[in-house]
Amino acid sequence: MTLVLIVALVTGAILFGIGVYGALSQTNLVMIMMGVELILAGALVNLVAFWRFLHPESYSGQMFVLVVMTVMAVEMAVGFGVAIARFRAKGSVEMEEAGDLKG
Amino acid sequence: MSILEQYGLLLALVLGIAATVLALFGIARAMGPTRREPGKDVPASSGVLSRDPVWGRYHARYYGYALLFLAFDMEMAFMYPWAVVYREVGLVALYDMGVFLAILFLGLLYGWSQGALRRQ
Amino acid sequence: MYAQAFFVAVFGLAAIGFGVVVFRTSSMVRSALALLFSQTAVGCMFLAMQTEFLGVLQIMMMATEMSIMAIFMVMFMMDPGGMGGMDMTHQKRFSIGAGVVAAGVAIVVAFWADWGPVTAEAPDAAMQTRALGMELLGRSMLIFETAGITILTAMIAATAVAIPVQTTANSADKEDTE
Amino acid sequence: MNFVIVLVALLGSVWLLAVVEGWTTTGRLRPAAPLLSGLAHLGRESIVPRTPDRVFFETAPVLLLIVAVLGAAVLPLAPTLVIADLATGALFINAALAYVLVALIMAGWGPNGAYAMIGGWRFLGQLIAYAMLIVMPITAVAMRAESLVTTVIVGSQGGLWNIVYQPLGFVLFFIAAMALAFRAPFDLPTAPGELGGGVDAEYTGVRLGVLRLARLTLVITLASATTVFYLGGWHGPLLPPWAWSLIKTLAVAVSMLLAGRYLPRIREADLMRWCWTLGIPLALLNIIVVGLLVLVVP
Amino acid sequence: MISDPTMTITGARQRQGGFTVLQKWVSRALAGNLSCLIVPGPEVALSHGLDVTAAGMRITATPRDASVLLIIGELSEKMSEAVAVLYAQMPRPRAIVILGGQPPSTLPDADFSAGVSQAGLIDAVDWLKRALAKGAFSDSPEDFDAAVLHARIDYVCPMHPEVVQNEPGSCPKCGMDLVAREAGEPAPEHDHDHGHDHREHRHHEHEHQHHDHAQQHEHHEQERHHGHCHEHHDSHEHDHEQHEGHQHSHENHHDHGHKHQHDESDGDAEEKGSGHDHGGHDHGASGFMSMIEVTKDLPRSADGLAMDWMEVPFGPVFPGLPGGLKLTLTLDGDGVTEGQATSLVGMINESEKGKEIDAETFIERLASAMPLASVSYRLLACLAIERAAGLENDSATDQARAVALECERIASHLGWLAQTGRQLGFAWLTDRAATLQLEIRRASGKRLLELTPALQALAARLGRTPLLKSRLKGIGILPSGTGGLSGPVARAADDAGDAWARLWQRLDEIITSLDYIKATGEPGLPVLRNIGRGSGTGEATVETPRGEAQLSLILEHGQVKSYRLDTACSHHIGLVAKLVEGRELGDALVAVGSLDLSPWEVIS
Repeated sequence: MTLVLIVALVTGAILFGIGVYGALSQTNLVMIMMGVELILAGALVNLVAFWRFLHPESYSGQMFVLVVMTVMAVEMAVGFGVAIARFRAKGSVEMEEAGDLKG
Repeated sequence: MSILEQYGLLLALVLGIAATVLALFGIARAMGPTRREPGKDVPASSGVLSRDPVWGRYHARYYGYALLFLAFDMEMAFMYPWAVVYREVGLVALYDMGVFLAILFLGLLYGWSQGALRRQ
Repeated sequence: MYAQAFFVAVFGLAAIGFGVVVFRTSSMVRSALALLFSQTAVGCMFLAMQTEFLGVLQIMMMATEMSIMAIFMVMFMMDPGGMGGMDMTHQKRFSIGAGVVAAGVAIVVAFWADWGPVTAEAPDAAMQTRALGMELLGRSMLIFETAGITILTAMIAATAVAIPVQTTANSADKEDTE
Repeated sequence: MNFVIVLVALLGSVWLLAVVEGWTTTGRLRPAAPLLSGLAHLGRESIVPRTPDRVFFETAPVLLLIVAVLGAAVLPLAPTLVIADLATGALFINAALAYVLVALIMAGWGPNGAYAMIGGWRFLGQLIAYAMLIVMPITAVAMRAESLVTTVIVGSQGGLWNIVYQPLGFVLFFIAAMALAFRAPFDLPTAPGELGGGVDAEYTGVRLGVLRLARLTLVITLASATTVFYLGGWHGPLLPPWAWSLIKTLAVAVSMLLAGRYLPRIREADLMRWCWTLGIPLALLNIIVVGLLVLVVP
Repeated sequence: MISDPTMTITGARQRQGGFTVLQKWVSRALAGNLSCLIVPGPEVALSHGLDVTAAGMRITATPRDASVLLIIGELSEKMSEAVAVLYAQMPRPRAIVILGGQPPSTLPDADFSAGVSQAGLIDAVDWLKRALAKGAFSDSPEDFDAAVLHARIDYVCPMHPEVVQNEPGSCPKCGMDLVAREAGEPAPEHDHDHGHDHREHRHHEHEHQHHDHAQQHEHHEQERHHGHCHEHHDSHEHDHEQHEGHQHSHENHHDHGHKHQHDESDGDAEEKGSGHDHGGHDHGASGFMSMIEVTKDLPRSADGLAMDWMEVPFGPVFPGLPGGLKLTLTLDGDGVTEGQATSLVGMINESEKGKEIDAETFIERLASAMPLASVSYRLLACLAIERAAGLENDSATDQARAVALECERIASHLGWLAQTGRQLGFAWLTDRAATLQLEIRRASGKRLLELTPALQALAARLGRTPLLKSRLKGIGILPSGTGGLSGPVARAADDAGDAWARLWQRLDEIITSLDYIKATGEPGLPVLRNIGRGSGTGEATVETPRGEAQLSLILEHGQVKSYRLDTACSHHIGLVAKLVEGRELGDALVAVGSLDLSPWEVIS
């Protein structure tokens, strides 16, 4: 059974890595959010694997997954809100052009 | 039937349909090739040969709804497990969910008042 | 058990594959839908790990959320069709490095850590939903209500930021005058 | 065995629905017409538009068919006659049908044509409108049944069908189901009069055939879901359970088909506004009413 | 079965292998599933009294779903071009049927032609069924090719928009490979060509950026460029999948650039070139492009977002609009920012200089040029000529003619209802109105009055239909002080002036006309009275179903020397731009539809 756990954890880790790459390399706000979504997906895989193979008796693990999903949705809603506002103001959501945000 | 076997069955269903459709495509191909002719593969636009690419930045005018939907949609992640144990727990459950839904509904009302619920 | 590991691995590979496509394709809709299918594959992994409720939920939520992501991509990316083949990345080498390091560390930890005894039998799927419901109304009630507050905050924040103040100019639509 | 029976029942229902559809449009009852029409689709050329997103273009009809059948796979015809009796069946059908949107976005974006693309994005707006009205009434159904298992949900309606128990939920679900099946009057993504076919516009030959099959299957799946959630599924006197399920499913499917004939297409702005400012409050009200009923009536 | 060589349709599908059993079945299925695209439109079929569904064909909305191209009547030159495009987009096997009129020069020979009559239509269907059962597949079908299907290809430099050549090569200024681009239809500087303009604009801005920040960005640029090349190699998956489509586009270029020669080596060379183009037209140039620069000068919508607007044609053969009307809308998402309507079938108001037309011929010509209101224009021509010849009014004839005019008004309004039903996806309305219209065409005089309850029931039913009011109310409100209106549009303007008011105006007029017919008597088709060899000038005005039409002409010795026609639709078509602006796409189309424009009656 440890095999399945390891497989899941490795998958989660790779998804996390891809997400990190995406969040750092993309120049566009919306693309960066996709990276963040992947990072969270990696986290979700790990959480579910931990719950299933280590603590199936305690449902706080599943609850945590629900919270992470909520975070994903909330992040998207706010992120897109900001993207719309920036696009309206500047005509762009490219981070390189967001000099005013860097302070 | 174990739960994993059921998933297997669903997976088999997916693959089966895909295979069936592929077989249909194969039969259709056996009927004959699609002749390449000028103008045939230009997307149909009612008699005008419109060759402009259309993949541009599309203005979705429902983005106000979309933003609220993204957040509001999460509500059902909590509602389904709640619904299953609702009768068991009783009035407390109704109260809990009532508070939760009231909070969400507030957000909806705010969005509504600010004009998110309209075509932008 | 090997079957389970096999399916977890297959869907894991699918998730990774689609995840890679997300940042490799120049078409923005493809990118968004690749993310969608990556998340779907993650949901399928949950199912393979006998976490039915969360798996189905993941499969369902991500379909709509990532589709909405697709439309926002199309709205705000310079060349959503990817017809120009533009490169939209920066600090590529650094990012690859960071990604590899992050994944590597996590993998190393996954292999080296002593995970202790591993449970073979998962709780019954129907039981899981019930237990989650009980958790929701019991111990984690505050978390649940806090999630509600978070969602409320997000709704208010998103609306306040994104929706322009109503003026006569943009309320010319028919439904607003009614 | 169940597998085969359910699929045959599904195909049979689709065939009957196609016959009825032909009857209403041409005025002639021709039982062989759907088969002939399918053969004819095989015989026509399948054109791929130039500079398409080929993957999207090819996948969309297949995906639509797959999700429609997957949705039907968790819906019972009789107490044991179901392909997969999942513990989260009621949620699973939502999950499967959420991919209708994905298929339509693919079909819209794929051909690189204006009508199709507008149609695809329009359907996203349509989903944002109807999605909550599918999800929330099902919650109320699950509250009564204390389960997400579809067979248990049908079992819970032995005494009183949900259409009587929660009529408001039924109305909302029925309307939302029609919107999900994108049949008239909710055919915004394919509207011939507004978009010249919309997402259907670029499909020809065998692909169009698969697409049409998928759309009819989708109607049957949704009708079947309505039956399971609100019309007491297999419950009924005299006839065997599976017969009742099929009869109810077909009746709902035909009524969905006919409703579109007698109504003009809804405006997208109206659809979204009504769903959010009227539909969602009503759905919440439905949940509260059912919540009280469940506690009061044992 | 041995296929009869004479029974092969021109649009047959290429056969693979022998005539297998499956192909035989499929052919039969094809013969049993005729779906037709009607040109100019189903409303013309109805006004000629043709019942296509009863004849055994399904009416389709798009060429993609059609197997039969049904052409009714004469087509103008522009319509012939549109028909060629539609025919090219139909999947094989496809057939052409022409009812009345000459075959358009742009199309191959018709598979079947007959006069405009239901019998002819039924013959055509019979023939098609036999022909498709035997000749749906052919070993060597001929390709369909027409001049309109080719676009001219320009080769432009991605960096220097001013460099435009008609052959591939490299840019004289920077040495980059030129990139293929389809030129706009008539001239290279085609204003409506949004997509291309836009691309050029981008490059231009890009260049701008270079000058401003060249120093800072130089280094970055290099790095990115490398990254990008690499990316491109890896993303070849995309290209492979598109191989088929791509090769075709190459063929297109090829056909055009060189005069239709299929030389293998030449093709190969070209393929490389176009492959490059395909991978990314501005591939080589793309470094850092500022999105701010790109969106800076774009027009903004009311909500302040600058999106790509696209120009989309609706028509000339669009199911939601009368055939021959071409509505070009600039869309911002699914909202209309501007739009204009043109008629491709309208009459031209120039009588040929020095060419006199016989009075009878003139009447026939005018009537056949207006298929949607032929009686009205026949009457108009008769009146004008009779007045020119100095004939006195004859009250009996006048009455009979007036009744005929009212009959046509009812039929025409029903035709509009059917068209509206088609536009709104309201199948019942389309079927009902079309049936009633056909019955009215067949019924004469008092028989027509038997239809009164049915027509009243139709109106009552529309009043009760849910969603219809919300669909039409408030759509297409005329701007205040709009002049030049006539007909139902003008009469409804006193009310709310929206699509809903126009619907009820037309329904009321149907009932009023019925009352008039009831009170008056039998209709008499307008026939020219004996004018001898009269001369003079005459002017007549007739209230056609769509508004006032005015004809003034000069008659010399029984010959029409010159004429001048003025119709309501010529004025109404100018309203389109105002009605669609800022509307949602569906609403804009409803607004245009509610005007009941007959493109035939637009005089240019």
